[in-house]
Amino acid sequence: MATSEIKTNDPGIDPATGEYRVIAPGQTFKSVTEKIARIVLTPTTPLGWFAIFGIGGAVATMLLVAVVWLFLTGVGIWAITQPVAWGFAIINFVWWIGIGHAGTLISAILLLFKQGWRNSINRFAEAMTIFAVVCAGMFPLIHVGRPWLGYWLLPYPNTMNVWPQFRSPLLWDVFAVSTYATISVVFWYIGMVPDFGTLRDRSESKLGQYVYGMLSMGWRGSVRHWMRYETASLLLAGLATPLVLSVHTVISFDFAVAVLPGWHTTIFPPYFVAGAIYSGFAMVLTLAIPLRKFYHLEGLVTERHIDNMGKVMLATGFIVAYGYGMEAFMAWYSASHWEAFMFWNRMFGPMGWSYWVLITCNLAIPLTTLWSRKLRTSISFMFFISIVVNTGMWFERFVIVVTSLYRDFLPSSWGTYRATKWDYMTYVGTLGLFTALFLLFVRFLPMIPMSEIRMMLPGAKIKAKTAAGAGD
Amino acid sequence: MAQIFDRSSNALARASLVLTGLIVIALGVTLDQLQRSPWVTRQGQRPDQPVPFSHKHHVQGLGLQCQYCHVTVERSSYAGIPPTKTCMNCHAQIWTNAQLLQPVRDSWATGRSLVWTKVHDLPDYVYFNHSIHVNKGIGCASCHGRVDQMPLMYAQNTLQMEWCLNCHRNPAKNLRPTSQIYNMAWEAPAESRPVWCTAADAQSGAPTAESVNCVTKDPAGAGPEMASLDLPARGAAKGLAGDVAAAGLPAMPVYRKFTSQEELGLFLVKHYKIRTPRELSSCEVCHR
Amino acid sequence: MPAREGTYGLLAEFDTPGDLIRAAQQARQDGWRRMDCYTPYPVEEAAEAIGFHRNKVPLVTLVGGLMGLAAMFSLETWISTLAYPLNIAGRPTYSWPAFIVPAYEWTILWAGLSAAFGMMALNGLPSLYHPLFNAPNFRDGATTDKFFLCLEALDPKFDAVETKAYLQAFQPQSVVEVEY
Amino acid sequence: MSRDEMKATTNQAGNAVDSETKKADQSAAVTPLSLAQVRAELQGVKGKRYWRSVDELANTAEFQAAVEREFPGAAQEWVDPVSRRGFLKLMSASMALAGLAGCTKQPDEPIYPYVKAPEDLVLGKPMYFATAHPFVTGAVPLLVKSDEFRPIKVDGNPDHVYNQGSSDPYSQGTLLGLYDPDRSQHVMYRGENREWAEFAQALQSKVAATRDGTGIYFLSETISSPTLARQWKAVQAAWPKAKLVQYDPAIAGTPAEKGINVQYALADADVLVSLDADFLSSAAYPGFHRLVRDYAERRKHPEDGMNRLYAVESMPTTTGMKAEHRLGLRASEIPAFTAALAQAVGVSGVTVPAYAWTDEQKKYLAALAKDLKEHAGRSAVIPGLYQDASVTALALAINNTLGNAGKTVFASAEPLNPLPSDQMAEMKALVADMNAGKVDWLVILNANPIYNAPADLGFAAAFNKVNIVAHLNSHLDETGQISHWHIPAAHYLESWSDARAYDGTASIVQPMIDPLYGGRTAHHVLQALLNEPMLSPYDAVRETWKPAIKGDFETGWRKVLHDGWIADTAFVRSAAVKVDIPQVPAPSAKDAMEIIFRPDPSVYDGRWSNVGWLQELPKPVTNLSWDNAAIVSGATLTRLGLEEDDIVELSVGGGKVKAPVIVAPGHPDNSVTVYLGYGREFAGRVGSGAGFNAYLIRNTWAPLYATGSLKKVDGKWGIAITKSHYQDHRGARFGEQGTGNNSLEADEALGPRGIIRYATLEEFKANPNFAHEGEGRDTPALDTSMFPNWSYKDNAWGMSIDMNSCVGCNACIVSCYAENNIAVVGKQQVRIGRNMQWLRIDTYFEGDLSAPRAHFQPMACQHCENAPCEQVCPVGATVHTPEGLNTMVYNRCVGTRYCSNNCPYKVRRFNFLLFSDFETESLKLMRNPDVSVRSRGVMEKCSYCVQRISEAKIAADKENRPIRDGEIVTACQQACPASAITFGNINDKSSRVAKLRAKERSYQVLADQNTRPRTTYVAAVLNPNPELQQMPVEHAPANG
Repeated sequence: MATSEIKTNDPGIDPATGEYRVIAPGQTFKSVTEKIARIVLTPTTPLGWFAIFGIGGAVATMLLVAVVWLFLTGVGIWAITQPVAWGFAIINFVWWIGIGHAGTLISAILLLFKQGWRNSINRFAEAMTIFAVVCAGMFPLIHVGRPWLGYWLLPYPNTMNVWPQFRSPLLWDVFAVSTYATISVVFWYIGMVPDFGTLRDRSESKLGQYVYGMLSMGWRGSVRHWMRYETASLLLAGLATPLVLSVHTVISFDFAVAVLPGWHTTIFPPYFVAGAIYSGFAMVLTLAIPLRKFYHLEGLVTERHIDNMGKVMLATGFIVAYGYGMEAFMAWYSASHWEAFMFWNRMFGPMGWSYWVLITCNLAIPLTTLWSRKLRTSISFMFFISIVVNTGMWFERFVIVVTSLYRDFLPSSWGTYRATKWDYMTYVGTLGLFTALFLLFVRFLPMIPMSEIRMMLPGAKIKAKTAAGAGD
Repeated sequence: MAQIFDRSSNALARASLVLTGLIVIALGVTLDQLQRSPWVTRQGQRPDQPVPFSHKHHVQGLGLQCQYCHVTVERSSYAGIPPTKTCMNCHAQIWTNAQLLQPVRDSWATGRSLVWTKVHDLPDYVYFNHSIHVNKGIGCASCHGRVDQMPLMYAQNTLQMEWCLNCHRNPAKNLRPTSQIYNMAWEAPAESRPVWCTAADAQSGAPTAESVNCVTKDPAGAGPEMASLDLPARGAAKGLAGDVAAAGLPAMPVYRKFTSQEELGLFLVKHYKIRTPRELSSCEVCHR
Repeated sequence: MPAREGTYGLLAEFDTPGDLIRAAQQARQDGWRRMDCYTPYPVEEAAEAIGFHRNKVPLVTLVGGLMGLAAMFSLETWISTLAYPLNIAGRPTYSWPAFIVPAYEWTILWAGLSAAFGMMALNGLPSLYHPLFNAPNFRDGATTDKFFLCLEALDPKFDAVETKAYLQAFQPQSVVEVEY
Repeated sequence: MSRDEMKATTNQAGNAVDSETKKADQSAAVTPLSLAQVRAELQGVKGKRYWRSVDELANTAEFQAAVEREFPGAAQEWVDPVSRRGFLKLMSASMALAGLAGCTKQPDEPIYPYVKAPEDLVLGKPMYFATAHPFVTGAVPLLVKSDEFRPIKVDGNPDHVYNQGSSDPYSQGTLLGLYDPDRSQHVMYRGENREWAEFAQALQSKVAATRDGTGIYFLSETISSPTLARQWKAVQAAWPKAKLVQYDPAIAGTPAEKGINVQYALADADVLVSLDADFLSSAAYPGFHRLVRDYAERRKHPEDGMNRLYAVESMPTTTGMKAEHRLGLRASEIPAFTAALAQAVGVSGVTVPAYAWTDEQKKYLAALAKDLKEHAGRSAVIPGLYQDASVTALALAINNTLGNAGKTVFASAEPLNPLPSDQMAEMKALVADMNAGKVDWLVILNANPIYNAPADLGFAAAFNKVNIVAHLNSHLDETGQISHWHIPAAHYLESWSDARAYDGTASIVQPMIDPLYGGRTAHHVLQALLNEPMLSPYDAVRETWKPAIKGDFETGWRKVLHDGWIADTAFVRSAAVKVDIPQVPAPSAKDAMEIIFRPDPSVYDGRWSNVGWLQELPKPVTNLSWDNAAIVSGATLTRLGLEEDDIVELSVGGGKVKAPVIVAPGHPDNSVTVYLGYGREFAGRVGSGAGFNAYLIRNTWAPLYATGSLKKVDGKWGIAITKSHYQDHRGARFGEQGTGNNSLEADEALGPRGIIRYATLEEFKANPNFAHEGEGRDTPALDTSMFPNWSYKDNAWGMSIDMNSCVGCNACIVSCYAENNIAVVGKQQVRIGRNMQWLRIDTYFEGDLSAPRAHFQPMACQHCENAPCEQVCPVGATVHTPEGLNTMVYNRCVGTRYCSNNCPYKVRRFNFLLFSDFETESLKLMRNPDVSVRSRGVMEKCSYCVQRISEAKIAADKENRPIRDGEIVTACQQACPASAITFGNINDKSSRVAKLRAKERSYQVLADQNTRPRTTYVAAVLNPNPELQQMPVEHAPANG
């Protein structure tokens, strides 16, 4: 879509090349390099950074306290009970993983589709992925009754001659999430290698040169290297795409494979993936908007980026809406009493409120407003929307996990679920952890891929030929 | 601008990459070995005991029967640790003032137990039953080793789950005639030492052994010497005394000759009605 | 690598990719083989100019992926049917549909790792020390905004004086001699 | 502490939500106890001394206060036995983590062999001894399983003609009572440790000094032991002026105190009428075991006819809920109703008080009378224990008139308890004497009057006027706290005695274990005053029965001990005696608020307050656990503008007490039921502070029911109800028209979900296959799966539960507790739904909640062949065995809880915290050695008693034979008085369970999920009287 339907007198068009302009004019190789490298190499750290990092760190410490107490006393400190044996832990797990997905999507899928505009945001989108996976991956480990035996989920030769049980979706999770984490980290690191080279060469301090030199592995920009590098990136992107789709599919299996009405649904895989991207882009916005302001990167992360992300959210939002619709439809069409009751209870049962929160945040507000380009390009509004959608997506998981469990097959064992302070501490704690990690990232790593930005500058044009996008 | 790194750094960098890989592998291998090591399993270790009791001396030297001390081995899940009384049966007369036996005499005098340290210690969630093993043709030595050659008791085997399964998945390779259960020196049949067995039609309700009878001398020869005669016939051990009874049957039954453990094992599996490996390796067999 | 002495090659610095490519093409036509271009971002034309077209990374990746697939699927099958067959929920021991998922994940995992490490290996990274870094102007520009062409001493046509003149002909910003 | 303070705290006793009072209350309750115990228990305790002392420390007020300063949130948790160990839990949790560091290496384990091994002991093989549980409504003959001479399981004596192996929650619970760590452990005089001999000395010299026993009073629980009675008579002879007062709050003022012993042969009765007689729910009703068995017998084969039960009752009980036709009346209306009934069936000389019966009630009466007359001689009218004396008399009269006497109803010549008396009158007299200063020595035998004496007597005040009070009881209870002498009583499993079952058959109570804390019995006390003071209870008991045992005494005695009873000692049963009908009291005004007192179905009169199993047991019908409550009808609740869990103040006469209010469907309006036995302050770590003390409003002038008042006070109580039948779960059923006042659960369960299936006798005859027709009742064919079916070769274990027989008495649950080492989790955990019972009795209230019919469904692991739980376990901790057990491997479980989520029956239980008690020494003795004690973070569930299966398999394999049908009996099956549970091999077509499964009536719960449960249920068949409108609407297909 990048080079197609050129409209003249569109401010978004670069008259020189007739390309959609995703970077403000007047940037040169040196200027962008300067701008981005300075953030990392400057010896002075802005006070604001310390402020936010302090808050994030404090909240993360709360997480630490919660987890220590958890290990000492047991998962009973949470609200989980009979019949709702899964609670916040799993909700947060799914939520965080979902958020991670947008990062991979931006860096991989948009790379495959040669979406040039991705370049400015893909690096910290990927970072977001990794930190989200860190937060997510924590939950399955700590939510089990005997965390110190977690390694039993790995197939390793042991003196008991017993092995994991490969029919269990939880075991699939183990492989999906670990693969996802590994590939994301590799992809992220490989992407940064040339920039490390730049930082090595621009760093004044001996330590900086030394560290970035190590990280860059002696990158020197040989075109041979570049070609292999590009192939590898493309392949990784090509692999990450099915991966990211599979990961949330597998996570949706945790529910879809169960017999529980409200879980046992074939619509889950697509609907989970779409939901993941939906919330992921929301999170990217939540991060990008303050960042570009704070580091004056408006020239690199332009309104056009925000606008595009708005469009993606609109699209995925509608897929999600379709998912909700199908659930309701099937509840009626299946003529199964289990489904019908489950859905009635989901909407009007004692916990019906959560369903309506979800509908409001995920459908009512965003899907009505995101149509307008004016709103899509209004920074403050998009920030607001991103928060709303993230809330909505959290509640989606709450609805799926809790309202399906608390009233299932045998009415005699119907129960309820009331979160404890420990539940909240653990959840909020991960937000703090995420923030802290992310701030470390923006301080010490190039948050925007310089080499890829360079390719988009006018200077990179050789004669009439273009080197638009990252791919070619 | 000059080099940051010295020439050697390239080699160093690559080496360290390889090394990291190797270390990870080595670590894995070490842990895998560690979990099987005596440090964890206590295999072969001789804990300090109040009295340096020698099975070698009592079994090999004096020819005491296993059940003289471990009386309930055929009836109960526990083989039974002998009460001080059992020691005093003899040691009231002999070695009455041996220093080594002071703790025994103290225990006898004070009525306080001798506190031994468990050598074959299974986790609490494992429910092992001696009687069924002994009644179905697993000899003491199969698990405990040549106790008659152990001056101080130690665990011959790891007693880890994989070790148990090893046999539960293929009992045939360890089965022996019930008449040979307590025979420490029993060795699998071979050309040099064949075994002759006969199986009457198993009468339901009767102990396994009564339907099967095995001898180590050719029964065709002059009057088969029953292997079971090696044992003192004791009413208590019905299952084993059974052999004698079976031998006393009027019509001399047909004996089959075995020269290898495989054949014998399969024969015994059939006639002792040993459950299938699938059943024997089912979780609830040992864990409740 | 064994410490070499003498000249590694001659390094010409250009301001635009265009100049670099022209020079590189010319040099190749003139029969230069041991040469390389250094750019702050991938410039495919430059690669073509010095005759670098295909690379082995895809093959490595494919092989890696297939290995992952085979490894995990066979592991699952072995565990469930041979190692410790158990009746799980009345399902058959060989529940292949369930085995697909982990096998799929491992395919991707192994392929991804092969791609990344394969690329590094083929590029001969890490090489923290490289003669080019001795060139005073190289690190200043190669990773920022300058484009370099290096004709290496190992090339039979190389001659310290003539080659320098040859490069000057392309009007580079500068031509410097690079020591090992 | 003085009485006044105790009263002060009592008023808020058990208000768990209000942590402040709780704290005061708790500390008050515990401090003296623990001080005594720390000293006592730390003596001669081997090992773990430190932990023990910490455990004790945890009971002291100071420590609790400290903790509450630390974590205010924990304050209310502090009343929980589990949370009480919170500190230790932390410790062991950190150990667990430390253990992780230590890898899988386990510490050295010592062996303590015997010095001289007992002759008959085979380690690892349990032994069984016959004895009896002496109980005020008749002893329960027992067969006790003993491991290394430690009793570890109590069950009915299978050979005994009375209970034929069945038991009840009380008897099952007594096992934990024996090992209760809070039992008093030392003879004490004014708080100082003394020896028994000193007490005996003091008593003897005192009595001797009086010459004729003047001023010597004995206050005892109802004496049920013939030997004790004999000993008392001897004492009386020796010291004529000594007085004996018997007081048992649960039977004081009822016919039982007079020992009235009417026996029923329900097996021969077609029509049963219960006049407020709750004979199906607990051993509190005399003859419970026998009655339930005979009742159930006549319901197992509807095809060959079945009985019909009418219940007229003043509060919803399992009896009423099982009845074909139930009529809820206020307690005071029942005598009048009975009179009316008597008149209707033609009893002469009955004066019926005038009363405005509603049409429904009139209709019911007419139909009932008609039905009775039609079944003259084949019916039985059973009077309530907690009803006016006239009801008992009238019931007898009705039975006489109908000619049931001698056919289905028999009166025995002898009284059940050897020393019948009017307990309320005796208590009055005693208190009078105490106030008059006539009482010099008061010897209290196994009674706790300070706690449970009638409120109007002012017993506590009189108490201080007594010169010396000696108190013999198992705990240092409310009375013990302020008595001068305290003697720890031996448990019945620790001592020799004797008792009579309800049919009169005498059993010898023989000790299973030496007294853990050197306890004594009433036998010792009385014997101390006789010629041979040192004569042991053993000899005393032998002496009593010398005449009864024929032939050589020693041989006979051995036989008696072996069998568990003395042959031919049953009471002589005569056709019913002539009765003279007393004045029938008129009902109280319709708008008067009646308060009904009943002993608690779990802790009875409070004697089992400290038995965690019984405290946690959901009470029948209400499913309330850990508390008693003011139980009212929904209408009354609304009328008073209350909500469930609100706190109300009940007042009768001068007494007042605060109680939580809950609704029991079907409770009569303007009437409140309160259970006795709660609000203990010195019960121990479990019982102290649970519930409220209803004795404070119970008076001598109205011990059974009284008119009082009820008013709302502020606050919520925080009750723990294990099932969700609350107001907020009622309402119109989704998608259909509902009355708005029926239970959504029941509408779902009986309707489209097909969980409960039943039909009337006519419908059943018309369509025997009713259980498999209609919505939600189809069972998928075996070939529905895309996978081949797993085949089960020789053994395939299965269970069948007869819904028609189950009376929901809870015996199975307590039995399961004991057999499977199930943990008690405490009130706070139950409140959030974490109770660990493997077996629960689901109760569904069908139809209008003001007059419902309840269905009781025992629900445990169904051992599905396609078990959803197994497939989702990532580590294979729950798998299927070749015999079709769904087995749970605790030591493999990592605790993902996915299995629980995926279990359609929600029968899995998870150790969210460290629920099992690994610290308390005495409890370790009680544990079943064949079952792992589950630690924190592990899932558990019903295993079909796999340990018993394995035992039987080994025995069978050794003998080289198949397992016989009935050789394996699960714990629940063993306890069930209705023998509603059958277990066995479903592959063996001749086995009882296979036959039951083959019945058309048997169905699988949630069969449409294709889980293929191994547990099947036999659908109930009801036998309603066509003349009475079928209430409530039937759900059988015949009715659409």
